[in-house]
Amino acid sequence: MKHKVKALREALAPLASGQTLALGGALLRRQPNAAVHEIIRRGITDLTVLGWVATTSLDLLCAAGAVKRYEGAYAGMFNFGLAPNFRRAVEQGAIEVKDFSESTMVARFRAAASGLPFLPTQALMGSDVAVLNPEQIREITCPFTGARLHAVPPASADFTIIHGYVADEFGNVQWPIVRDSDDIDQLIASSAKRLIVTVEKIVPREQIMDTPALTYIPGEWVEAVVEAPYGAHPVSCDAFYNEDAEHLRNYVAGCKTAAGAQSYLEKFVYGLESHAEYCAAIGQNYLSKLRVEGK
Amino acid sequence: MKHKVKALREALAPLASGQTLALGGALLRRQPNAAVHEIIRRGITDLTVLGWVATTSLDLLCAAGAVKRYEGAYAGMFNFGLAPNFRRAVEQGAIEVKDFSESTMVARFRAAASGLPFLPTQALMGSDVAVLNPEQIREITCPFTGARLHAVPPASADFTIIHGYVADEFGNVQWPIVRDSDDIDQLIASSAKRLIVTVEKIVPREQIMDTPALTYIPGEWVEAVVEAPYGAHPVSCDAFYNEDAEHLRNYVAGCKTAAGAQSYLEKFVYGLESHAEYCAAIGQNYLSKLRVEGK
Amino acid sequence: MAHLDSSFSTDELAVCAVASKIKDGDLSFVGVGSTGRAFTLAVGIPLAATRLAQLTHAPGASVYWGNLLEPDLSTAPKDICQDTLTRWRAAASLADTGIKCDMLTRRAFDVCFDSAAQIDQFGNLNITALGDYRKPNVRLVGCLAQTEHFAFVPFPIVMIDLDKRVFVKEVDFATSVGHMRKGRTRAEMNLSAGGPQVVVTDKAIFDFDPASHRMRLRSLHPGVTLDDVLSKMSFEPVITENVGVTPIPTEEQLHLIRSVIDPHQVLLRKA
Amino acid sequence: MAHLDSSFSTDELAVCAVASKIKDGDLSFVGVGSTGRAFTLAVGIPLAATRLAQLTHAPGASVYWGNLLEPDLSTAPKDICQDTLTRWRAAASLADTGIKCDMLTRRAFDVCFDSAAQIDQFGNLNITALGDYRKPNVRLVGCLAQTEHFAFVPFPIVMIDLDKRVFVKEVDFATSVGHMRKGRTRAEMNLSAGGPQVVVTDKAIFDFDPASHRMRLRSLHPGVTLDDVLSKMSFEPVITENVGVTPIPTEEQLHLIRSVIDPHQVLLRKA
Repeated sequence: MKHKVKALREALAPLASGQTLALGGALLRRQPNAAVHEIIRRGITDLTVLGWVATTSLDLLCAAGAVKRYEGAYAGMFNFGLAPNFRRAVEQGAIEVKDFSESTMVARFRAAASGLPFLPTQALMGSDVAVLNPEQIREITCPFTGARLHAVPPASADFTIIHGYVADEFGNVQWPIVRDSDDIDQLIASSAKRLIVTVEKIVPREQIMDTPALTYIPGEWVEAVVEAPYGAHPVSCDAFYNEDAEHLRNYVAGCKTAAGAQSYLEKFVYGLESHAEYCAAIGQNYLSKLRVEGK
Repeated sequence: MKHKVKALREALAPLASGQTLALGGALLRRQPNAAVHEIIRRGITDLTVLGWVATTSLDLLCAAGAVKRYEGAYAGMFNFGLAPNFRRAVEQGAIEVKDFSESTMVARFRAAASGLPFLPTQALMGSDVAVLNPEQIREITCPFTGARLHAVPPASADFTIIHGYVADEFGNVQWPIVRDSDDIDQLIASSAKRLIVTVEKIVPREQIMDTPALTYIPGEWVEAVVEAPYGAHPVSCDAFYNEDAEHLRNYVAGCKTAAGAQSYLEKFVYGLESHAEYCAAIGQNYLSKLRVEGK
Repeated sequence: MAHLDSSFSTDELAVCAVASKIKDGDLSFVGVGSTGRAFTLAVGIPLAATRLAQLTHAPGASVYWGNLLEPDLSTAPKDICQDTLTRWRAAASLADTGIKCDMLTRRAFDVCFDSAAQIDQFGNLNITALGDYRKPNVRLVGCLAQTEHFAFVPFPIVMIDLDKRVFVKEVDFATSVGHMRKGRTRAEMNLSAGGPQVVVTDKAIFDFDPASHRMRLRSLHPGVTLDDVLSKMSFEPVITENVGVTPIPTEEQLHLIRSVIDPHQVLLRKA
Repeated sequence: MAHLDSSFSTDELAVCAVASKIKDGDLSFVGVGSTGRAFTLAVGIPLAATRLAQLTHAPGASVYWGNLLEPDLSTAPKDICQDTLTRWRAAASLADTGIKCDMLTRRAFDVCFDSAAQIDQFGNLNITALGDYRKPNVRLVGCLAQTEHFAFVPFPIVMIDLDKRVFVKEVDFATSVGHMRKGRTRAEMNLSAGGPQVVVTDKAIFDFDPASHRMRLRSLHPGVTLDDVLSKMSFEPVITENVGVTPIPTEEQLHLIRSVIDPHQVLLRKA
């Protein structure tokens, strides 16, 4: 039980180039984009990114040339198309991809969360996912039935970043009762060695303690918690604000070329000092129109 | 999406002697005692019981001579002592026990829930739990690290019985926001082949649909749902009523002998036709004093 | 809207064809879809078809859509933005997607829907990469749960528009395994029963020939010729004597689709 | 209550001894306990000691008690019935105990507390069965998470009253593995660092000798003789020259225990 509120820059200071970074969020929900902006400003490179169904967070890191390897179940922009910067980098051979299906990525995070060196799976039998990745997908035999299975290794990250809803200053993160639960953020958090959580709002400890069953990431798992309102923009934080469709459309269109991606980064990342400046650049009035609370 | 409300007798009709039965609940919370009474009245025998941290439900079945084998992480009466009927039967050699630790019992239910023939564990290294159970605990080697681990098989039950809080008539079971979460009922439910859920109250579907994130057992997993108020008595259903300390003390004292256990069963099980009669025998006024709602 | 036209769209035909495959009590896996046409194929038609089945022959059919289990399909959606999904009423929205993955791998689903960038004659699907996997011509999205769909769901329904670049002899990358891959059968790859059962396209419907494991033409949509179909495929499907015509929607089905299920044309978007 | 007696109970001595082992930031696993004396040993003393540590040298120490992570220990409990636990304020009450098991197996705990029916000279614990496992003289409760405690927690603290039938040469059944079993060391059994570090009894405190892996006497409680201790053990512990006396509680510690931490005597019950 320690006070864990930090500024974004301070919280991310220990992250270094060449490390493995796990990212929470799913499709257009709760991608930790504010943290990703800061990582890009820091000039971090050569990251191995462990994702789930990643969109903007991964693609922004790819735009900045920060990624050398991606492992996850999806990389795209959901209903806005393919991930332009990820795609270009992979097609140019600049990023190595190790694909996993959803249940096997879950198995990998579960292995990390439970301290196991592998978990078995039957999902990849015959698939090129397994055929082309002997490094991480190996055949084993069930000692009870003799069945053939694959083993997959833990998704072990040096750092893990999640964008959550609200937390107290000790890092206990809660979800609202009505939310979109289509993610594995709790599992990713539980697999973390060093976990940084950005949240929409820091709330009083009293509020957290009254409903402990709504805490999905306990402060005990958290190294630092950062207040970052609109920290998922341009994607949504369900129950707080919607995805910014206009911004996402412009992003995908602009990032069709490397030059377009660079001007996006200049405008929204390199040219700004902080997440507060980012929100100001997007426009508080504009952002407030995305809000859905109290609906 | 099917109407799944049944009477207790009807819901349990398919259960037969010799089958494997998994029981939800943990210590003095939500043991499915109403269903267990009905199983005893049916004269079922030779059950293999898969439990978690079982108290009354298991011990009542043992009193009735219904159990031939128990597998779980605990069998006792929590702060009321050892489980008298379980203990006597095991000491007489009438029940075979296969002990598992908590994380390995979790692994076994997870294996069943995810359709896997085994899951690995490092919890049992050197323990007599493993040494004395070569049938179910076998050494394997991690194909990545070469580490030695054990494999444990799925906790596969023919029938599974859980006592929950509230459900709609389609079997969607919800928990209250403030509750005691120290159990694995959701996991046990997800591992079930045929799942019977008793609940304190059937509530309107509208209420369930407004807060889908509070549903912990979806109707899709459920074969039948039974309204059984006080269905966990004499243990508690947290947020609804407390454990009945007086009844539990008398039970443990009375069951010190086989004859005492038989008179308990005569009085509270064999001599009664239904759960409604059980509640009447305990006394509605007496039961209402155990309630904690609205506190 | 109240005045029905006896003509119908290809998507409406597909809705009825898919609905006829859904049995009472079936639980179907529906993804959250993607952009444009892919959304219609992967989400719109499956949801409309399930609702049509519920309203006709299969009242107990349901879907797991995104992480909504048994979403209320009786209210027609007006849009598909995040907040609409967040507040969609449902029987359950379980704590994380891992629980849904467990349901997949323990074979708790009856039906699933899949679309892809490539499908080959044996029903292998590719949503991962076109060309050389390590340096692809087109990098696609990855796997999602489509690998699990073909490994663990007994009745996968594939929804793809016919196209020579899509219906290929052999997929560049097998994200999901069909009935044969590189000369090996499912059993030889340690896969049990499953794999794609039906392929619903904009021109015809296919299934798979048990003997050869190859895609087999079952019916041509009304007005479509065999040549139309073959000209849009890079392999020749098995063609038997009993190729029929895909049944056309009834007036009642069209009424339900247009007036009850999707009055705002969110599920079936106008071309 | 305000007037302090300079005398103290053995339980109060144990609370202070345990508190001195808890470091700032430590997360301790506390079970939900059992009946009577076992509750005091497994729950009462550990909770009181953690709270004492919080109030003195370790403000960032916390416990995972039952399924309550960081329960508010600042309110002294008046009873321990279910509803008291249900409504106990806490930082988190995660969805199921499996998440806590994962925390155990990934070594997320620093300290844990264990009691048992038997402990042997190498620190093996038995809470499963006395006599022959297959037809025991006394069938006990099973394993709970005590097997995990000794496998994965770096600093397990054992709380047991000294008794010849409890401190045995070799446990009948090793539920939890200590520092050596049947001649094999932890490393030879593929166990990493861990196992019991301290044994706190009503007469003396022990640790384990790294060379011989055997229990070693560290201190005698005030007024207790070596013979008192040895007469209550079925094996002889390692006895070195520097056996001390267990430090007695300070006035401040006694004040905190009696007036702040446990004024209703729920954690430390009167004998």
